[in-house]
Amino acid sequence: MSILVDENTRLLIQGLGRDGSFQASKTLEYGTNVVAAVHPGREGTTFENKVPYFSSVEKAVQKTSANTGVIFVPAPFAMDAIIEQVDAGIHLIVCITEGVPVLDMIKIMSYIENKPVRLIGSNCPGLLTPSTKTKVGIIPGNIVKPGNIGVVSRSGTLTYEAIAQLVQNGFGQSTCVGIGGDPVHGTTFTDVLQMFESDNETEAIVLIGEIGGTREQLAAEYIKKHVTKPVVSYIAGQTAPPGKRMGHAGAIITGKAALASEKNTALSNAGVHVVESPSDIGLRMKEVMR
Amino acid sequence: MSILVDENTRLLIQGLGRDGSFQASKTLEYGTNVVAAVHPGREGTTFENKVPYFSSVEKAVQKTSANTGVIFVPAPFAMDAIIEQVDAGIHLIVCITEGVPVLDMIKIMSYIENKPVRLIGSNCPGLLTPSTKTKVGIIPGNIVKPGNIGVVSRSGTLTYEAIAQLVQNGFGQSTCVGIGGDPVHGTTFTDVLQMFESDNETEAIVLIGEIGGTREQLAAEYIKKHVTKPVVSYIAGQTAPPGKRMGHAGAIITGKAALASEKNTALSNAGVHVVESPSDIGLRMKEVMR
Amino acid sequence: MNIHEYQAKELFEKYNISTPKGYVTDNAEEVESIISKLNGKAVIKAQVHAGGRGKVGGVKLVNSPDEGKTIAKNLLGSNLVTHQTNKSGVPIEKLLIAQTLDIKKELYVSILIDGDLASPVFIASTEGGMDIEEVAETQPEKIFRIKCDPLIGLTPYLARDLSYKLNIPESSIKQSTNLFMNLYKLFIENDCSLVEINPLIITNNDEIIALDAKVNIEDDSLFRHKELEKLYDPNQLDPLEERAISANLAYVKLDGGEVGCMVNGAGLAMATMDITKKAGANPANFLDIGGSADQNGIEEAFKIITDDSEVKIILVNLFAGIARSDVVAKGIIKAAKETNSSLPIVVTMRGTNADEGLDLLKNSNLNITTASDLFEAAKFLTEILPNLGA
Amino acid sequence: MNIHEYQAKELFEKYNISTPKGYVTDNAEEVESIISKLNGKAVIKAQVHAGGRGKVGGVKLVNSPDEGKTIAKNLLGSNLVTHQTNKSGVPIEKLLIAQTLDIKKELYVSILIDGDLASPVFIASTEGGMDIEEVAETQPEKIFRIKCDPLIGLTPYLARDLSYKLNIPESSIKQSTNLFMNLYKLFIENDCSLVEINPLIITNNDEIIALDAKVNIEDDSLFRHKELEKLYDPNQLDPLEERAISANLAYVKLDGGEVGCMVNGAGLAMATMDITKKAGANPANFLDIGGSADQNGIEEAFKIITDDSEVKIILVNLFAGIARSDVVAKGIIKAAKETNSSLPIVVTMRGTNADEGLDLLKNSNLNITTASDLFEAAKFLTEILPNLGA
Repeated sequence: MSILVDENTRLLIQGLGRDGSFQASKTLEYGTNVVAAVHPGREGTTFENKVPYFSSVEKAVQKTSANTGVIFVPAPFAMDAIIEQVDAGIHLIVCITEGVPVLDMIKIMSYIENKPVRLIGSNCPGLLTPSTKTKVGIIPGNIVKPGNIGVVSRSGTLTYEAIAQLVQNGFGQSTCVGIGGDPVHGTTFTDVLQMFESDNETEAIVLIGEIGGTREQLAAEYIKKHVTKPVVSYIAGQTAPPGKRMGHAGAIITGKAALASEKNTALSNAGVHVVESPSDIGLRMKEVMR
Repeated sequence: MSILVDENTRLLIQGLGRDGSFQASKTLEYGTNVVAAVHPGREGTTFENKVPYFSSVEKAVQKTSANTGVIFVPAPFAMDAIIEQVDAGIHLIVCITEGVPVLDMIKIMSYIENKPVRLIGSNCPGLLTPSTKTKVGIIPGNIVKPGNIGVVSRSGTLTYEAIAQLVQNGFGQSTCVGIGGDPVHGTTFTDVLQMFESDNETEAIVLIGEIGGTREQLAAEYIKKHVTKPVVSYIAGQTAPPGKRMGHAGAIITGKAALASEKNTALSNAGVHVVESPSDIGLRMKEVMR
Repeated sequence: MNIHEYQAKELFEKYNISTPKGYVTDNAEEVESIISKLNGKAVIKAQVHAGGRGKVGGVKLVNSPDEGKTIAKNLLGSNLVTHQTNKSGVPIEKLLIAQTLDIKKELYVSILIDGDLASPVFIASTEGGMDIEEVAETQPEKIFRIKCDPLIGLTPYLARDLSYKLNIPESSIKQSTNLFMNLYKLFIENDCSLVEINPLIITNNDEIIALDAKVNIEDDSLFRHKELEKLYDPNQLDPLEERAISANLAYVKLDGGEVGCMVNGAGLAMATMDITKKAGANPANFLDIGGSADQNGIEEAFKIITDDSEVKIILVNLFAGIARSDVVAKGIIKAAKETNSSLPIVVTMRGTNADEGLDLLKNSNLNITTASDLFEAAKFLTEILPNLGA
Repeated sequence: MNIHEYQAKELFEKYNISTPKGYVTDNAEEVESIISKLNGKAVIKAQVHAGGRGKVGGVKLVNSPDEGKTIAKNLLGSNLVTHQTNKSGVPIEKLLIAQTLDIKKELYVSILIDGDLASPVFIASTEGGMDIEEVAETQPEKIFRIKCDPLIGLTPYLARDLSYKLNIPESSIKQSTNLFMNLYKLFIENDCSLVEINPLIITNNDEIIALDAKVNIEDDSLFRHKELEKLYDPNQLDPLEERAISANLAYVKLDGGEVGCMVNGAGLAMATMDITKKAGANPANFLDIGGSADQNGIEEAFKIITDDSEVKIILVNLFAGIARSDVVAKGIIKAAKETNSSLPIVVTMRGTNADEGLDLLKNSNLNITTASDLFEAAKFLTEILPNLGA
């Protein structure tokens, strides 16, 4: 088992410009079951002689039964691509695109509210299940290893760091999920924690947070109540000066909760193994799992 | 029993201008349990020394536990009033206001889609349950009589006509519901038919339709499948020249279905007792119920 | 509310929807110079609020300024009768003189509200330039419908998909997608009840251009579109219908009827027309006086009915809820006196103050027959009508 | 993106939000005549992109044209240091000269996006003209929040309710309700990340006026707001931050740090700052080169770090996914040569082409220490730092 993606994943890739094509290649190379590519104007041709192109997601889904979609289209078109995938009945949508306007994101969140779809991102590295060679996004396939640690992270490259430390310390991963660092994102820590908790293959969890928002506190609350598996966490930005990146009035919303120290306290109180140095993630997991 | 409104109805009236105040008086006079009046700027006073005024629906609901709302505010403000009542947790909203822009109505319909609220109208006469003296809207209290016929209608004054004929022929009403004649309206024939079918007090149903749209056909389908009680129907506009009121392209949507003859055929095929003259509604019910 | 093609064209231009170069004028002399500016060839289009112009000479292709002037002279000041007008037609007061274009393909697009779906729908067809109702009936597979989410609107991907379905050439897909998005924006921002382009053309250069422009504004939204309200053209309406609009009455004139109907409520008004027909007569009109008409409104309603020379008898059907019967009766009596009308009136009055109203009518000198209900009213109608020699 | 108060004020006026009469100028001489026009009394407000102006002399009440001129001369051309700027402050290049008003009550309103709710929120308080964060902490009951539905927007009833909660006089409720609706419209139509009015005042005549105007535009939306993009004022930024923006790098200068950090990814960049701090040193900056920076971008990133005179050592932390390590290495080597930098560099490089990158760096003449991971990088930092005499 794993979460979100596995051997039943039939992946559709939307937006095969320079970056999208590069990532599509890497995805195929890793062994993922890519069934369709969507890029207007290329219908009738194939990507790398393997994947048929379609001009619309609707048609792609009809012809290939794609059930998972990953989006690489430029930011101005990301909202439209997400809605197109939702309307076409894609169940899991992963939007890698960076720089999607926040007003677009909140509209999308409202639009999908009561629909049977899960959105991950935008502005996230996506996810990967090593055991089934299923890569949906940009997490490098060569750094992961099949195993029993679930990884969930708001960060991109910091996720890779955590994965590398796990592998260095002898741990593989069940599934790695990058939920994205934007203020508004489709899938939260809590959603993923819930899935890891009920996944047989996952024995422990790494949670990588960041300053800003209160989602780590919500995760802590959830862990306290519902998560029986050990969790190791690191919150990036402990030394970031407060107010430097968030606006003045932004702080009213969350108050001190946005600070790394507050998040660490909440997680610690929930029984999470909190590390304060990013270089200790792997080591701490080793201690915990001894 | 009855449908939608009964002795548990705690009515809030919003918009007490000239017409709203007149109707509020009639509603009180009839014996309805009116618990709150909402009209900005009048908080702290009462309507007719009986009903406390509030400036907001939220506060009115907090203080009086109103569960049903009726709206008389002018058309430009109707959408806002409906949303205010939805947000305040009113379960049944009846919007009497005529001339609400259709783009406002479709937004409202989207907004309430997954919320636990029923909207009747806009541009409808509202509803009335004679047995509990509960009048929510403008159906004249002096023409109804408690009894076992459920009345559902797209029309206003034509509903009164149907009620009068029923009374003349010895029939009282369980509940009378005017769903409104605008192209977009909150509660449809089908919704009301479903309620009448499962209401113990209702033994037969009068359905008054109009030309335009395909809602009568949907009602016919529903009746065929689910309604065991006798239904008498009349469709107004049998002699209306086609295309005179509907636009050119409007006909593309429904085609011939908008015609009264098509609706009559559909209802007839569903076992409904169709009358072609509006003066036959009461008589036909008498035959049916003999 | 209907607006003229040239006004719709201006709205199109504001929303970056390409239209042919064109000029509007009410002066036949000016047509000559306009056509010269358009290189001697143009289409002259009568500006009237009615479809079906082309079939009855309201749209003319001209090949010289001189020919244009002659045709313009004939059109301006005349009335155009189409299948959508009544028999007297609508006056031609302005002409749109537009450049001619090379047409590779004609398409059809429109947006309107589907009440049953509670959504705007985008309708398009590969068969443009034709009667779209006929296409819908005979070749339904050539008509595409898109339901637009009321809160999200038309999304670009749907506009693009539609472009593909319409077989628009790849190089013009972006152009058509933008056009559809802009058309939707126009529809929403102006509270339209209909926008229609028939035909939308693809030129030989693969440009996408709106060769026609039809825009209806929803009446109920005019309060928030003061600038559009100014485009109201009363001259395009039947004079009686125009008077009804001014008096806030819902009125539709029906050709060939002899029974003037005066009713409160649209459903009851239609029912009254139905019962008239059942009684073997023809309704002359639909008239809903509404719930809040005052005595002046009632007077005007009565006068509108009696000013219709085809009316031989009047059927008043009132079931007063908000309305007051005595006020209606007073209005009828006053109007009848002022117009010296001696038409027979069959009346049924119920609801608020019905007895007072009936008393007033009975005590007037009018030719009144009162009925206690609709059934009786129909009966009386049947009895009186044969004696009128209608 | 921040814009100046006077620009925000213009935007307010476009949306019918009342502001005091005022003029903007960069000329002290002109201030005299402006104040005369304003009847000899005015408020002079330094136009800078930083809060806390008032406390450090950036806002001055003047009682005569002459006094105004003197103050304007002092302000124009100087730098203003507030608690929100770094120690060198921000240049005052323009002044807003505004009429003074009788204030009965000061309120606070703002709109921003609450990420956790995925909604715009309207925030208001009866305690205007103060530090709102302090009010939030000490008198939270005086702060009102409204969640606005992202698809429906702020509804008038919510704006009206808010007016009542703020104790706005009954006669001004309509005015404030409209103002809130207009402010929301401004926020949405311009893709703002923040609009703030502090204070929003009620005058002695019960007029509701925005005495201040703060508008931030969300950077990610600028592609659809070309006209707003023009309001970008690079002079208000730290010169290094300004260079970073031009080169598409995410960079924040931190006062008092000695370790220049160069990282790909925001989370990893923050983690790198954290590890620096843990190692007993101070990060001089946050720098995320992103995934798609080319060699030129890397060069500029390196130069920005070395142009910070406080930097004594550089920590490069790369975990290349999209980025290529060899490109990064080449950029560093070229930039270091061009700037003759001899600063020690601790490097950890992993991911795509990491070996090639490390080889290039090792074979260069730079003062490089390579670490195999973050743990080792921290260790090396701890060893090298004491020898630098920081």
